[in-house]
Amino acid sequence: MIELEHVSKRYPDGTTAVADFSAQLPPHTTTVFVGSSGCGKTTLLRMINRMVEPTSGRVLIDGDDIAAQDPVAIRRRIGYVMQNGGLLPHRTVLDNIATVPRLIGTDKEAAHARARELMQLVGLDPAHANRYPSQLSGGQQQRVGVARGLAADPNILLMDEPFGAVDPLVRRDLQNELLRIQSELGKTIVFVTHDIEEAFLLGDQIIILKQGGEVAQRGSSADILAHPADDFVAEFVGLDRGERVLRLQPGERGDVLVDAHGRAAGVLEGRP
Amino acid sequence: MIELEHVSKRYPDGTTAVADFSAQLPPHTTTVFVGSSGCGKTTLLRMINRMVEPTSGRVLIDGDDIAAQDPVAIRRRIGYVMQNGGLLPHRTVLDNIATVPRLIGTDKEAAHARARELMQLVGLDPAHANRYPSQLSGGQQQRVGVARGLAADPNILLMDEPFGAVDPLVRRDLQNELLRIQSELGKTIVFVTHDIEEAFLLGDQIIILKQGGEVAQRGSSADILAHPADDFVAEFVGLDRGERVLRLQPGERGDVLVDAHGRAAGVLEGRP
Amino acid sequence: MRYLTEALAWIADPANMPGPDGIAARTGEHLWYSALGVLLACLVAVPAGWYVGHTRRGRGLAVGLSGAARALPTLGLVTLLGILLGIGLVGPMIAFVVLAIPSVLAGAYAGFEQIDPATVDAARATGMTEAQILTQVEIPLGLPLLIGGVRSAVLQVISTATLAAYVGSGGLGRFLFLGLKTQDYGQMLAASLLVVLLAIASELVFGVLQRLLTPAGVRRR
Amino acid sequence: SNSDPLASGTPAASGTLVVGSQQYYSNEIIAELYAQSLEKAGFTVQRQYQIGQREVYLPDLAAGKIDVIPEYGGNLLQYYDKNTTAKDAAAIQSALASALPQGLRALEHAAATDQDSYTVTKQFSDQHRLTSLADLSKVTDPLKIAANSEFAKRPYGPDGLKSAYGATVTLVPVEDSGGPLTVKALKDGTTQLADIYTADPSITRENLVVLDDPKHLILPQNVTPIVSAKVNDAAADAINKVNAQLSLEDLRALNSASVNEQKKSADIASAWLKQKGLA
Amino acid sequence: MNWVVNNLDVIAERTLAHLALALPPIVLSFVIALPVGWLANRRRWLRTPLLSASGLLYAIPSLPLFVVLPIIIGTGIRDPLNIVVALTLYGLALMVPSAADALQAVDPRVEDAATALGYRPVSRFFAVELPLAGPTLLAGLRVVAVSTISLVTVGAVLGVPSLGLLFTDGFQRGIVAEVVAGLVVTVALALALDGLLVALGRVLMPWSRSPRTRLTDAPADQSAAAQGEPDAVADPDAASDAQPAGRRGADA
Ligand SMILES: Nc1ncnc2c1ncn2[C@@H]1O[C@H](COP(=O)(O)OP(=O)(O)OP(=O)(O)O)[C@@H](O)[C@H]1O
Ligand SMILES: Nc1ncnc2c1ncn2[C@@H]1O[C@H](COP(=O)(O)OP(=O)(O)OP(=O)(O)O)[C@@H](O)[C@H]1O
Ligand SMILES: [Mg+2]
Ligand SMILES: [Mg+2]
Repeated sequence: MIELEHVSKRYPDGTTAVADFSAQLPPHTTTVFVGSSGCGKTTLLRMINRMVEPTSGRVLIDGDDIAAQDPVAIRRRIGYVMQNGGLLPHRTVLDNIATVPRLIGTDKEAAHARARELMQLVGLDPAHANRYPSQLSGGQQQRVGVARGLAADPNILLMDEPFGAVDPLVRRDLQNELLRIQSELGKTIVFVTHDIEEAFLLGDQIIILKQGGEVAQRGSSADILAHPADDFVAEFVGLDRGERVLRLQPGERGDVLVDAHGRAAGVLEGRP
Repeated sequence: MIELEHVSKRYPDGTTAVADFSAQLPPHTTTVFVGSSGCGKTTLLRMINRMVEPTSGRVLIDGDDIAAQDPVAIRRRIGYVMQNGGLLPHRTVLDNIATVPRLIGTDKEAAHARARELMQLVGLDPAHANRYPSQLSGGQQQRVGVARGLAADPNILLMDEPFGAVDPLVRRDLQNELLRIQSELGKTIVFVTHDIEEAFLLGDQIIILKQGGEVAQRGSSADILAHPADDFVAEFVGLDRGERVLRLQPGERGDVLVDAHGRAAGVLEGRP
Repeated sequence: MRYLTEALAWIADPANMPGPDGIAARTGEHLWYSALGVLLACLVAVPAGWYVGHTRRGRGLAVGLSGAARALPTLGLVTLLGILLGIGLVGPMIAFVVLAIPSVLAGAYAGFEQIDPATVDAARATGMTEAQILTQVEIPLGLPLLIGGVRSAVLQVISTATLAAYVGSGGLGRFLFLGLKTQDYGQMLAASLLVVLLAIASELVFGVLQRLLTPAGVRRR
Repeated sequence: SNSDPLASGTPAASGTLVVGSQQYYSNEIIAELYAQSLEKAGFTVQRQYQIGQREVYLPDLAAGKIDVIPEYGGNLLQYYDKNTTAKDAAAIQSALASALPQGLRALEHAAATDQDSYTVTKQFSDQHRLTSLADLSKVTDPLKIAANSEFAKRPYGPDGLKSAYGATVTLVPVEDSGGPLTVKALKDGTTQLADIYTADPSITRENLVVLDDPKHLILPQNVTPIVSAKVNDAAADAINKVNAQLSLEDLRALNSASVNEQKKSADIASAWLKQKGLA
Repeated sequence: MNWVVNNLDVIAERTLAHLALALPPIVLSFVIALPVGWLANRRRWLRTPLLSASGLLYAIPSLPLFVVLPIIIGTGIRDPLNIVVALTLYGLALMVPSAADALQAVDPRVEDAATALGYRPVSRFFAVELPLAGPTLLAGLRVVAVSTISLVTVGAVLGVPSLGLLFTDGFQRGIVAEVVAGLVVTVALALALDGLLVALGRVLMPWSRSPRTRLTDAPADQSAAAQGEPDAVADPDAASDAQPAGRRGADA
């Protein structure tokens, strides 16, 4: 269980990235922070592994205040996946994945064996083991990033817009892959995105943020769609302009669900 | 009317970007090329203003083969909007927008007056007129790009993933803005994206491309959703994995439409 | 062109090769002075540059100091040190070190600065200590630019090491001054040619070195 | 531009005499003496001082871009005639007359000389009872001399010394023409001997001993003005007046005023001219 | 110190002569390097030979160049033209690679956008590529300016008047203050010119002072360090990788 208690963050230049935020992130579930650019998602995420020190408030992991713990040790215990992988360009795929095991003293052979396991888990061709990140596609790099985050078998996995930079088809693949992995491993995942679709797809709990880390609404995707807390949320999830309000339209070739703009959004199950 | 007749493009390095493509793009409507990375969208688009010369085939505008015309003159007659605005970083907003009018000899004052009009049309604060592009947000830069594309009042507007780099909320704004402008001006727009949602929203005609510029399907969004031409299209628009196949799920707080993953996609009109 | 022929003949003359005053010995001295000067500069500038690059502190100071050092005329420095220290290698060596420092310093910190901040950030987030970030990420990734800096420092020092002869030390400058003072322009040109040859050789060596020390995975092409 | 690669500058307006000097403070003072004396005699003078060494200014002189420059007899003669046999000042003066290129002539030389020398410290001189080059061969310690590199190739260099006086010295090249580095090397004991010009004020200041040269190994370097055809009799006369009074002691004093008192050449020159009644 | 006070006129005179010798090569090497750098990018096969050749120019010791060059170009040794040509050659050694890199580094997407708007190649070069290469060109020019100012002093050895005469004269007469004055004024002159160029860049290229991109946030132990740096157009050295950066002073 991760608890953020009244945390705030004011950067040295005076920007208040997060004003007063509290949340509990239940174990073995995925919590998604979603919101537009600059609302403080990354700041919040990085408080959890002490990459950012809160100006006030506390962060507890399993009841212990992490401010009292060695940041390096915390980071080694928590997986971290970021956009573009953040891979070390001068290390092979295998060595990148084995980074944390090596840091905590696992011998090279064991670390590599573990890395190979993980390559399989995230769906990477074992033949790529000795390639460098620059020799991989964006999607493959992200897989390496996920594998590296999982290498030391952390309980917690922090993911900061991990799929933000890949093209939509690949992105969908990666999202499904993550759902599968999570169903196997049951980690506590904290996921940051500004794509509401992605948030709905991946999040057990979704926290919609406004600027300054203010919580606009939290809950499951169904909760939010059925009862948006306010206009901001309605707009954010697309209910305001009728994009989520669908109606059945009989078409020449069959019925489709269309939104207020007349744009097709899908078909209703059980109908032709 | 823009006609592409059996055009193909083989780049000097041997890549065949487009094999044999034909299409008619009716005037005063928006045609969207959609497809994943590298399928030849940009290549096709740029054939229309002679930024790319087809290896074979012809491009006709209003019945005239453009190969016989001065490329510079063609480009000045056709608006072009690209990702990140493609703005000239060393020119102010006003000068950027006024570029083409100035090139075709409009005097500075008139060009600036026109630029101010356009700033209003695309929803830019007039106070930003003397800023440099780097002093604007991504969304504002895109607006400048659109304004610049429209400055010489061209009949044709080419847009190459113009909203690809901005965050989803802003993106949705820009899309709506474009819909509004188009309803006012009725240009012939050719729009490239790899986001199927965007294609469905903006396109009167949608052309889904496979690698090499092969047409997988063309038609309106409703046509495509109701009758995907093949598995590729079904997958591409998300029908295969049930993302578009919705069913009604009664929730605590009301019914929502959910997809095969149980992820909420919207609510049915007329229901609570 | 007459001088060029004379110069080549002078170099080719086997009588000029051996002995303590021969081309071989003078070239050896020249290389030794250059290597020593750059080495000493590295001892100062590499740690300083790495410090600036890693902490991003003191960059303004480093830029300012190397700008000033670069503006410092070596001729003036050598004469001043000559008056103060007398003849010998110490004065010119200080000048060579001052000459070499800006390039090495810039290479060291620019090497760190061009690393994608996300890479360092990721390394820190995976739990590397600052020392580990330095040794496992920044130093290897910054190495090509550092070598580039050392390379240009060597080039400058090789061409300037002729000044050692001004104050009684050896090196190829001995031929140069003798040629100048006795109007033997052939010999003077020959000495310059030898210096240029040394420079070409160092360029070749460093080209290879830079290639070898660029970590696989970040090599261009 | 000019077909002569070593010529440069533009000829001065007619009626003006261009006085040049070597890149040597002492030479500049002498040039200034000439210049002020010429001005006193009613000539317009343009000064171009600190012009490098012979290979730089002699071509300019020959091309008529410089009209007056103080020179030193022996070395100048050797520049034009490497194999000259002239040994004393008079012989040099007459040899110069024929050796100089067309259009140039040497005026009457001064008594002052400024020539290469084998110089030792007082202490070294006392220790080894050295006063003359002839005594050198008795010194058993290895001998080193600080001098410009071309010293090795001069007739009075180590080889010449060996054949004339039987002494062996090795050269430590220091390229400051007997300047502070050379003096420092001598004082520090880095070398036992130094080639210091006889008019150098450090000889008096540091109490150095210039070894005698009974066999006239070293060519005398009397201050000798070299002038162009534009220098008429009146001008030559003004220069000769200066030279007639310039002794070695005078030259050392002038140099000392420059080095030890850091005075400007113009001030030093006018003070001397006043003192000699030439101002 | 006394010497300085008594010789302010000498220092001023030398400074002016120094500038007169330094400015033409700075301007010339910039003007010549531009088309050469452009050509190096245009004709790929020319790039390597052009850039390596200019790199090697740099390795020629300056004193012999000053002496030998007149034989080749037919000037006198003491002719200012000789010094100007020699210093222009060194300036080119630095500026050609810098110009080539600057022009190459112009964002191809912006060039592309300009073409799509309907610029013809020549007007595109002057209206878009040249100004956008400006900041990098300026960085190169700054190195050239500083190193040329410092290199002019070598001419003094041949009797060409400049601040370098304070070195040779001070050295002969053993006046430390004179040599130090020469050093200080040369450095000050170089830095002043550098500052002037920076200011000129600010005026001519107002857009180049864009906000810096920053790390998303600060690492725990060095929080403020990444931000709020002075707007250094960057050390010229940092821009080019293996370029000989800034040759100084004399080498014989
Ligand atoms: N100038 C070029 N030279 C060689 N190959 C090229 C060139 N431009 C594009 N290609 C190749 O042609 C193919 C089609 O490129 P194009 O840019 O048209 O694709 P796209 O659909 O616009 O892709 P994206 O969505 O990534 O922009 C790709 O394989 C690409 O690598
Ligand atoms: N190191 C920093 N110093 C100063 N301000 C910062 C710093 N890092 C972030 N900020 C500011 O704090 C606010 C929140 O930043 P944060 O990166 O947490 O937002 P985000 O929600 O992750 O945005 P994005 O979606 O763009 O990644 C922004 O206004 C940002 O500009
Ligand atoms: Mg973020
Ligand atoms: Mg494209």
